[in-house]
Amino acid sequence: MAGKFNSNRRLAIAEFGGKDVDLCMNCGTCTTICPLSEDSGGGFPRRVIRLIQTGRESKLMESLDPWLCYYCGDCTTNCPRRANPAETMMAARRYLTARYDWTGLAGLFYKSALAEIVAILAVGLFVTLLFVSLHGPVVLQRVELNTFAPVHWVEFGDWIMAAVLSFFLLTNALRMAWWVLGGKKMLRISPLLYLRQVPVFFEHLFTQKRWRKCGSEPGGVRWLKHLLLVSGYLSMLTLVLILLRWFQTDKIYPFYYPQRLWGYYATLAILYPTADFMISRGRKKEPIHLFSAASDWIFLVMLFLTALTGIMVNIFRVNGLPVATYVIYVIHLSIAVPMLVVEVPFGKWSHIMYRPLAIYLAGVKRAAAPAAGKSTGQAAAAVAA
Amino acid sequence: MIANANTQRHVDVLIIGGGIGGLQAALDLADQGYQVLVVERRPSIGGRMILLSKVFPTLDCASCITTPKMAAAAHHENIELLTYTEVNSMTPGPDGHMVVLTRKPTYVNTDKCIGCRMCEYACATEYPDPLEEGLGSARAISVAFTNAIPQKALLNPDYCLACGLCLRACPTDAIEFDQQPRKETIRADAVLIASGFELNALTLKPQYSAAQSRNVISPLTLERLLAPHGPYGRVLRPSDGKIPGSIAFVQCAGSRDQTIGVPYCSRVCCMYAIKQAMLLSGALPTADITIYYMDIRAFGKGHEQFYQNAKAMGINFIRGKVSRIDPVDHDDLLVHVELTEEPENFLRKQRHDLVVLAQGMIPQWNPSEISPVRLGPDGFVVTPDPASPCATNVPGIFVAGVAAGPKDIADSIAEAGAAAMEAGAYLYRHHVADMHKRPQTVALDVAGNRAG
Amino acid sequence: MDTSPEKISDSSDSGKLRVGVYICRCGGNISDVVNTEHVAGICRRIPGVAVSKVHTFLCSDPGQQTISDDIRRENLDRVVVASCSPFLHELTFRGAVQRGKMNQYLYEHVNIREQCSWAHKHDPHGATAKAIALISAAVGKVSRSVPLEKIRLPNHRRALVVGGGPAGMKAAADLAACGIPVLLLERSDRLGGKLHTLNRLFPTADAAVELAHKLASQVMSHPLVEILLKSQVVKVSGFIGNFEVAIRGDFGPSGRTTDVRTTVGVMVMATGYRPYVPADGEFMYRRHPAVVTTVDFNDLLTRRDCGEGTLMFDGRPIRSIAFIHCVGSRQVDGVHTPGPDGRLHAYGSRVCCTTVLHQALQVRRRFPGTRVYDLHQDIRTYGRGHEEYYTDAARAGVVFFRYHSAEPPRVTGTNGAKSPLRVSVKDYLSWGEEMNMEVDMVVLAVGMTPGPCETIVEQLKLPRGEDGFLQEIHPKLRPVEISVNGVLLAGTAQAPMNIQETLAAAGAAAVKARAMLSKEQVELNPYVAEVDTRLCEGSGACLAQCDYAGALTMTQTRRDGHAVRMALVNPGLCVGCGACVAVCPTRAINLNGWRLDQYDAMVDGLVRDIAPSAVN
Amino acid sequence: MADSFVPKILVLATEACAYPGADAVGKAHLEYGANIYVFRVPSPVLFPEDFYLRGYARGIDGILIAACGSDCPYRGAYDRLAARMDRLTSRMKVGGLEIARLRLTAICTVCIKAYLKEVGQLDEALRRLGPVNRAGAGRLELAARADLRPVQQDHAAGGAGK
Repeated sequence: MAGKFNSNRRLAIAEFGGKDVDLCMNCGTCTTICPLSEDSGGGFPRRVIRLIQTGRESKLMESLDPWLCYYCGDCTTNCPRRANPAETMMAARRYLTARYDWTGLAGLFYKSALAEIVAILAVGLFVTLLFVSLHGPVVLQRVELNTFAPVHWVEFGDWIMAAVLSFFLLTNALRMAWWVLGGKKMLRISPLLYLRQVPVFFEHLFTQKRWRKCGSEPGGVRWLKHLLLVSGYLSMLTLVLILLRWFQTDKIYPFYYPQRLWGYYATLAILYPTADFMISRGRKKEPIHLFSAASDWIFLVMLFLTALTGIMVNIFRVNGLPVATYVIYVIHLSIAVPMLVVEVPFGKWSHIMYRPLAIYLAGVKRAAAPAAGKSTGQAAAAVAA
Repeated sequence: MIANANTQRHVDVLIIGGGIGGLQAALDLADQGYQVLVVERRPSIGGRMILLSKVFPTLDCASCITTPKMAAAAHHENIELLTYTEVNSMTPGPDGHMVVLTRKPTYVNTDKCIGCRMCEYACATEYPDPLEEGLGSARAISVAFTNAIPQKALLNPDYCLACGLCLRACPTDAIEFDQQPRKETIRADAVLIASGFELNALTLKPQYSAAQSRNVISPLTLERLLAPHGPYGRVLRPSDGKIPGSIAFVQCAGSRDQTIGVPYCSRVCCMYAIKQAMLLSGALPTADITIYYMDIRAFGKGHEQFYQNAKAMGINFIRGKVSRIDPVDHDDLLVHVELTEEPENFLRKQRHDLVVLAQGMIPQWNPSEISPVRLGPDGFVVTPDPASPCATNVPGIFVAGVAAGPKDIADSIAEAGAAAMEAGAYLYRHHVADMHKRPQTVALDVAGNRAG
Repeated sequence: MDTSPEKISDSSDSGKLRVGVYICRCGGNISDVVNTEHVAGICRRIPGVAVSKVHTFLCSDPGQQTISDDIRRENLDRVVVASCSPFLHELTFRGAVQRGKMNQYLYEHVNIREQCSWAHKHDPHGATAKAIALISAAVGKVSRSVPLEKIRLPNHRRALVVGGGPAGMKAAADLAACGIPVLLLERSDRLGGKLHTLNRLFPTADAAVELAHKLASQVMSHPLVEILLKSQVVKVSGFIGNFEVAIRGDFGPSGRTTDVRTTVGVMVMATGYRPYVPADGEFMYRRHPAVVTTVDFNDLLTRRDCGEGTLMFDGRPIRSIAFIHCVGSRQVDGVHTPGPDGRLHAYGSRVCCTTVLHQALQVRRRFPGTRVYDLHQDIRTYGRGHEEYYTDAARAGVVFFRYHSAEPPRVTGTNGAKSPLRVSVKDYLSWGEEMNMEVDMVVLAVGMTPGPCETIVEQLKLPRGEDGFLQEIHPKLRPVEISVNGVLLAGTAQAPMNIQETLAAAGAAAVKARAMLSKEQVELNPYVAEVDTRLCEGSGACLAQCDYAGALTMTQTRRDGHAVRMALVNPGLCVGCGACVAVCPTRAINLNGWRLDQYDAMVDGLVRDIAPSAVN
Repeated sequence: MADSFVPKILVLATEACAYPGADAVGKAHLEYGANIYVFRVPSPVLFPEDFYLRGYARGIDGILIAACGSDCPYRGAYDRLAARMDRLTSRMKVGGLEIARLRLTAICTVCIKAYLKEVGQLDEALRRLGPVNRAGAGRLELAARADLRPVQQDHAAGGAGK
């Protein structure tokens, strides 16, 4: 029961951006100023910080708290020692992402921006080369994208990519669940309990609704922006993974046609928030924007460029510029694919799954052990609210 | 108008501040035979201490132990007191320090006033008494407080209606409506800064809602509530006069907090909170009293025992820094705190009737604006020589008490003595030694070998 | 006219006295309620009253002049003024009386403003009657007053400073700087005291040795300071201005141990502190070589062989250190066992928190590979610049654990594991969980215990507090004075404190010493006990009541040719509380200025029926 | 009869605390009976038991000892005073003198309310009791005075025996 302090090892949280964690004097200001902590059982940020300070990795691995924080920065604003608890929580998420990931790539990318960039470039180059060598006939009279890149081939690639992504994501998610639910103990939990909590996962995946309570800014503007981004992102995923055949056509529909409208919406819903976030990070006005790791920038830039090149494909296509369309299409995929392959399972994008999953697991855990609902430092309270 | 050189007065030491530190230094210097002038900006000497209820850890009545010091200073043949006087400038020169003072008009001729308070009783205008932290009221013309020194009336022009009632009441015709501020230049061989502290604003942290609730109070307000001669004569909370059943002390509310620019420890708050909690539990035996703290800094002599006694009395000590205080219905307050030592149920929103914020100590006066005296980044005067803990960077200017960093009364008193010693040695070295006062060296009657 | 005070005090017949009574109107403050003219009229009837006058402002110059003039003109030998509170003008009128060439102690002050006219505004008759009664009482008292003089004792204008540490050196340097000869005594063979055991001083990081040298050179270079090393007080007696001291030491031309005697006017106790020595086995102290105190550790950090880059101790690299706070401080009954002196160290030692953080920070900065754990109860970095050590130590990666006094950390051996020691603590920052850490070294933050000064304490009966440190008169307002007049406390002899505080306390002690030595004679207020040698029967009852050692003694003397035992007051030591007065069977002992027969006379004066029941 | 009786009350007020406390009442212009007389004393510890009894014998109806309590500037004085009061009250009890005529309290320099309460309560009690039995008090005074002698041996043995 007693947590063993590992005196021979310190958690390498600093490598993930948690540079000020040692400064914390455990006063508890952050925990009580946090708008979400209470609903989540109150374990963060202070208790997460304490686990890190005392190097208790297993307890940290067990903890869902880092995922329940949406980084409003109120704790950092109020910290009397400027120990930057919000950034520590961010670093904890990066750390956990790295630990969930069995490939070790996530950790590598977080610790080394260079590695991440190299990986992105490599995948991008691979995609480019793939197109250079395998593209279809180049029709120059008019834009025939489906001839240059036949939709069923692209779709096939999509599916392969989706399968690979899902494999990594799901195995990592399983590892997360394994730690959080106490290893083999997770097997003893009734499948019914797992099933019953599934709606919670999707609810939070789509709405991120807990975030609305986060932060002192009025009306949850950041939450709205983030929601916009998520909707854009999910729209785009739906369009390219499920509806690609409908989406990637050579026929130019009228402006009001749903296919075009949805595409424009998705593009804008990605471009506006990412641009906004980049500007904020550049300005460094709010505490949450003071500390931007390379991974934060890469993620934003990639997403922005994906959307930008996507819309450019559409613009060139609509205006009947075949070569430009084909070239930008290749560029688009050379950005989008590495973004998906590198960022979704191993990078910042993974939080889109870990967050709702954490809430889901918290629900499962609580349902499985109602008596342990108040267990130490754990976010097993009513998060489904 | 600045007086010219031939109207200058000369004193050996000019002491800025007539609080307990300044008075102690004045007494120590005067006992050595030096002529001392004490300049105090308030209407009475006695500083903060005279307004306290009791002092830790002896629980002595503050007034009872301060009054004799005040009286001793007032009656000392070598001490002159200038109350209600501000210091305008302080210039070191070859003949000592030129200190320009402004004597603020009291509108009462202090030579004629006999402190009988006839004017005060006749006066028809009242205003919130700043010495009672605004809880009581003062007349527009009044003697500052019961045991003020000097016992002279003072007219507050902001509230005076010039109705003339006091003029008629005064038996000595002491009231002079046409008084003007007077400048005076003092040539002092040495200057001793004992300008003390003030507390940073109660509303400094908006999270603590002091602007919204009258029941979020300053510790000095609580001192007045606890004092036997306080505004209500008993402990009532300001908003509605209810007897508080539950009182919270929020420690480090203005100290050890980088977000408000006071990273240092104010040093006395732990002890006075414990003292006030003890006094409260005496005054309100059924009240629930909680002290929210990060570290209890009971470091001085007898302090630890005092702390342990308070714990034994049933005062709750909760480790955790209060992050927010929200006003709730019935003028109560909700204190948000993490019980950092508790494994379970550690998030607390505790309802209290009254909350006392341990405000931080900041310097009351900034001498660097009018003199070459250097301050540290914390705003307190710097003492660069470790061998002379009271000497500033300017030869002949010394510092004592909170002007050189937060301190309790005992430490201020000790430092006042040390500053008086250093000032005395300075004067001896620079002036007295040249004159006739050099004492006869007493022949040593021990055959000793000189070390070194 | 024979009005010699001795005669008067002997006789209850006050008919020969000429008392002047002066009643102040205080511009209406008194006369609006009290019928002052009537009072003056009635007072003339009091036996012994020669003059009874009313004045509008007695405190004014003309008012005071009236009194001075009357003393001469009317041959007054006692004066009573009825006016405001004595705290305002008692000294004023004493001055006026003195100017009339009368002994100032033959004056009596009656308060008929604060305690009469102002308190009985709606009862003028009652107030008037009360004023008469109070004046009558005062006339009764003053009739039995005798002229007093300030007590003047010979003053040996030289100070003895006991202890050559920072406090002693500072006090000696300050006194010498003001022209006071000083005898500075040090037990060891060099000045500097504990400064030699310190490394860098917080918060300025000045080198302690430099400060030691600076202070030492101040005292050594000063012609008024006589320094005696390897010497100590073996016998001391006397009182302010007149302490007889016997000093034993290795001095003099022969270099052999010699005793010398000398007399000093004041004594400054700068006897310092001793670091707490942990008991054998306390946190494995003396059971394992790598368990050391902060004193030892400080020593280690100053040694050249402590390593570069890696901290070395006993030839082994030290990769982790646990600092344990409050060793020998804040001890709790039932958890800790009292030390050899039978005392539990319940007090906090004030400086150890910052000391630990100071050392921890040095370790982290000089040896970044060494991990540091800090086990505390509260972090008490109270002083200016101290909190920064806490913050900086945290920033430098020191890991903090918080324990409760009832559950102190435990240190055990690890039997050959990589690190030799294991520290276990119930950590309240981790919600009470047990934490174990394996470390190469444990540093115990030892507190302060009182320094050696037994001889002087016993012989002068200096009071000690519960903590064993010398007990000041008042911890707030008189922190450097002790109840034995003429003895002063400098530095850690009084309580734990850091260097700056020590130097400040030493300065404060020095300034008091200088004031005491500033005059050719020690002047004391005359309000001390005095024995009437004709009445004392030597019962000794008074002695048992006296709490001030040496103030009262029994002596053998001769009276009327017989050997008798008699009480003797030492005015240099008596504080004038009067506890002795109450028990004397013959009323032989009395407090000057406040004698019992005077109080009896006041009671008689109060009940004297001179005022008609109705006035006006 | 009892209504017209005005007791004479003596307050022995310490110079350091209670006397300025009584002053503070006047400065605040709060009123109390003019039958209350204050004597300034360094410390009431100096009064023997017979002093109080003599006062009663001379017609003082009640005595309030307004001391400094724990703020007493003299070491041990307050404890000695309290012990003496115990002995005095038992002497009064035995001798049939109402112990309500004697009160011991601590008054600080600003304890206005406490002062008014103490003198008020004593005044009220004395008005109920009526004038003091002067003759009885006189007998007790003589007894107390005489008792100082045997006590003397104890002290001599205990205090100065060696």
